[in-house]
Amino acid sequence: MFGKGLLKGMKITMVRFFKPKETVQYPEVRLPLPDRFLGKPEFYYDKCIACNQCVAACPNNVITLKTETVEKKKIVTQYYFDQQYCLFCGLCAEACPKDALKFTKDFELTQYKRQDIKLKFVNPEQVAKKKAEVLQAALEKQAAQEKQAAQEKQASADKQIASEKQAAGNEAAAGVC
Amino acid sequence: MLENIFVSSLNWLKNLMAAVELPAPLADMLILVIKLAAILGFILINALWLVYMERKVSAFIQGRIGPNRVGPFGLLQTTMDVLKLISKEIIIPAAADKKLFLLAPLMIFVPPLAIFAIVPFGKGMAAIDLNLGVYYFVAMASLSTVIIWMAGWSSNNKYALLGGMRVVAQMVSYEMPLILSMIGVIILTGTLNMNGIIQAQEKVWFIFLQPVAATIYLIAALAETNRTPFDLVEGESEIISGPFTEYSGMGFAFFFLAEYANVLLVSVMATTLFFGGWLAPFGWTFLPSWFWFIFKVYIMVFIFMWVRWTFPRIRVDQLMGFAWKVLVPLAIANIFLTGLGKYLFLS
Amino acid sequence: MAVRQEEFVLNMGPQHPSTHGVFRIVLTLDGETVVKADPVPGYLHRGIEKLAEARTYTQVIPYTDRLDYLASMLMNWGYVQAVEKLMGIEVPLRAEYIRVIVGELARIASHLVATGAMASDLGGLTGFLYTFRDREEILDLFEMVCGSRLTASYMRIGGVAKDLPEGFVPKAKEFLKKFTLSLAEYNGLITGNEIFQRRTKNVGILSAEKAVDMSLSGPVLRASGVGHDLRKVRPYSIYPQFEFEVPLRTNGDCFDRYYLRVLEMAESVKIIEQALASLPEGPVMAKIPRIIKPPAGEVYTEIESSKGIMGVYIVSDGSPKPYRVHFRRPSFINLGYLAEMVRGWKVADVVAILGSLDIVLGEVDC
Amino acid sequence: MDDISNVSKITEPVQKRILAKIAAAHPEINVSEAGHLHVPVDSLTAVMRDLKENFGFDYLSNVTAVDYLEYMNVVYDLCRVGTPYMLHIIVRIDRENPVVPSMVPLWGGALWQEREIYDLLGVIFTKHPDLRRILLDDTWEDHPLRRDYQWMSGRD
Repeated sequence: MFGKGLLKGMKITMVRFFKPKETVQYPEVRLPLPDRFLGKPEFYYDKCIACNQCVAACPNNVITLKTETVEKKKIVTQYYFDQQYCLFCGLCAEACPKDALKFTKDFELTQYKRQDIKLKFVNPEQVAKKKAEVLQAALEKQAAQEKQAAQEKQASADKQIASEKQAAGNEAAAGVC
Repeated sequence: MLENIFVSSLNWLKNLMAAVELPAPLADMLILVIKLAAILGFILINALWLVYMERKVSAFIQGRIGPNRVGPFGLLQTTMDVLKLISKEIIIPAAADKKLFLLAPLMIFVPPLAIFAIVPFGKGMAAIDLNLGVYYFVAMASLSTVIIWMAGWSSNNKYALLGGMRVVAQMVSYEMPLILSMIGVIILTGTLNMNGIIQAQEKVWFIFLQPVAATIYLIAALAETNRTPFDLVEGESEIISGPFTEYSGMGFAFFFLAEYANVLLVSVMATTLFFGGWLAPFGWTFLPSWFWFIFKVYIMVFIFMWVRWTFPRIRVDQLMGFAWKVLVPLAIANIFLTGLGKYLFLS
Repeated sequence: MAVRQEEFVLNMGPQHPSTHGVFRIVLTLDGETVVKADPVPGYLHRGIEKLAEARTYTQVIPYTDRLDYLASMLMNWGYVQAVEKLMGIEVPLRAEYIRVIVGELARIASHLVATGAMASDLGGLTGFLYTFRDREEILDLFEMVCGSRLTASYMRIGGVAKDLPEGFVPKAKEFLKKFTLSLAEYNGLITGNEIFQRRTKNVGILSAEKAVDMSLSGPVLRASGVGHDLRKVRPYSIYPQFEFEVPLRTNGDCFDRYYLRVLEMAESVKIIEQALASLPEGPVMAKIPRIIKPPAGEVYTEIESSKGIMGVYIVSDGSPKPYRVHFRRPSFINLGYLAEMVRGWKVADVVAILGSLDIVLGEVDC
Repeated sequence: MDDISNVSKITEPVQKRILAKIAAAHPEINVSEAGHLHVPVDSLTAVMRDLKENFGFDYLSNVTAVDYLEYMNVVYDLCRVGTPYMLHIIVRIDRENPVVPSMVPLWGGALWQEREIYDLLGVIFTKHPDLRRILLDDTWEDHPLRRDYQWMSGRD
């Protein structure tokens, strides 16, 4: 009969009419996200050793990393993550040897102002604190070195005195016999 | 008491005017204006409500929830939409035919409102009890073809032109089965008066006497109101939204609401002709007659919506072929059989 | 007074509800019938082949997702398989199984979009909503596996990025069970619907010789009776281990191209079930050097993506960056025949034919 | 991975036999050790017609081109529908006036692929029914996929 398919279609829609609905009321109800979700990136300043692996791994050169060498030790002074070019493929997080870069589950990345899109992970206080730490560590090391050098000098000086005395002793002995 | 709450309040008003010795013609005119204003209010509120109902029904069929944010259960959604559309700028395409372009949305409401004047909402509740009821309905219903075609032509857009040509082809070719299926009913009742038709269905509704005419009527009604599976005029996925492509703001809102007024109109006619108008089924007269009328109308509207969200769209040439090769011959055969049946039954 | 007749030119696109993306067809119409059609792609051309020349082999992977973004896993697979063949790397068995599972899920997701879009192009919006509701579950599985729903970038040269999370297999099994019920629902709502059949049967007929001559591929080719499915004809990866048939239809009209995809979804479910059942343990990544430098030379390999034959041609000059990468994109080549195919049909049929070809503009414009 | 190897165990020798037969039939083709057929430009149409009619390679799967700065290669991949055998044909052409006979008379599938190569690499295909740009804007001069293409690159 011509209408058989039509009626079957209407039966299906009517059955679906009474079934529970699929929509999730988004702002109030949030679906749980899997832990591998690639949302907003997150940067752990102290873990980063400025090895530029992430900068090289990214296809769209999204990350710009600026460093400053203080006492022969590189300090990250600037870490920009330009989110608008990011493909969220996770290659940078995979390339980082120290897991300093992670993708969180936050997916609401919209901003009111365009410049907020470009994430600036490193703020000056962190840099200053790190620099101070490094200087401090350098100073301590220096102090330790001096102390150690002083001890060595001391030790060598004693040894020297001892050897002079001993040499003087030998002369005396040689002279006597 | 609930039964003729409207009729008695009208009589109370008449006596009041008589008491104030208003001259008779002025009083009658005033009564008529009040009646029509009440009907106008009924239709506009219904149009708003139907938009909300359609969005909810389509959502439930598609496994969604539908509007539920604006107002309690989303009831104010349509009013807010209309307010938003009022605030939108009316853009008139550069080379458009300005007068026709602006006239079309205004006139789209005229045919449905005109027809509602003769609709018997309840016992004795027809604004104008015209004894040419059905004839008047068919005459006014064919007007909306010209108005939509006017919108399509004047907006100087190729998609609108295509849509306009489609509306002419579709509405004209589906008027024939619409009228022929009504003739089947008229033969039984012998009168064109709407109340007369309803009285004739006292014992048995015409849906049982004229099942073929009822199906033809419903299919032709679907096509008259440009709803799926015949919504070629506004075929979104083919010609964007046909004649209404260039309209923005209130222009689009009028066309949108007029479509629902037409749906209401067509289901009102279906109820009057085939489902016994305001007659209570199985004689349950404890509920007022106008309640039964609105209840049946809304069942019809729900079926229209249910059909819309299940079927895809038919193609233009199939549409024409279906009308002229299937519906019209069927309707004529039905008339012949009804005539024969009446002659045999009477003699 | 002779009535002056005139054909008029209608721009269908680039912004049109049913061109499946940014795609324009310049139609010369006589009334509603198409006299001449001139498709104009190129609005989404990002120059992926030029970009690939300035990136290392691993960095190209996220770009391949953007080719056919509805089945990004299959695009990764095509590219990665070409580099592996160039370097002669053997992928561990578990990685191959994961690739088949994830690839077939991507095929189902892509066919769901094709079915839903076809139904909505012909007016049946409800069909669109139902297919997308089921596709959501597949996207959730992808999200579990690789972190993003659409652009997976999950496969790496030599295997896959990470192993399957533990909740994946039970959830996938549960999806497959529920999916067979929804397949019946689509057949009831869309396939069985007489109006849908009237709109698609005997529309846009494609003969077998013409299909082979125009190098069409995928469901478009198999709907005209040519049984050329690379998973069976030129088996790659571990497809020979699974039993599944290649559905075939013969009269090559819109309905067959649409219905073939529904049948293929059922076959993909079978493959995934078998793959999940015999998923072996073991590493998911072969031992590859940190910096990938394939030997100088060129390679051309093909896989069966959801839209057709997806070929990848790589020329390497020994440096870590490919010298030239060319993608043989099935949607682009399937579109080559659209101009003749829509000639003589109505505007409404152009929409049906385009829907049945199931093109994705990311792949057409590359 | 035993299955793939035993499948390829069957197809490998047949593939070699086909290559040998073709090499015998057309002395001007030299087959590289990787199994690619290097065909000179002027005998391209004759070889391709022969491959299509006599050797049954009725499916032109892929047409592309590569710019090697001193010369250009146009690459064709043919296959027999329903069988795993593929031919990889390389044609070397001069870079200054890159002209190659079009394959559209033999396989309609080359229609858009050759237009894309013309558009991006500037290879002119003689007797192509309508050779014009397909992806880029018609007013675009120069061909981006050439190695020496200068462009104002935003971020690279």
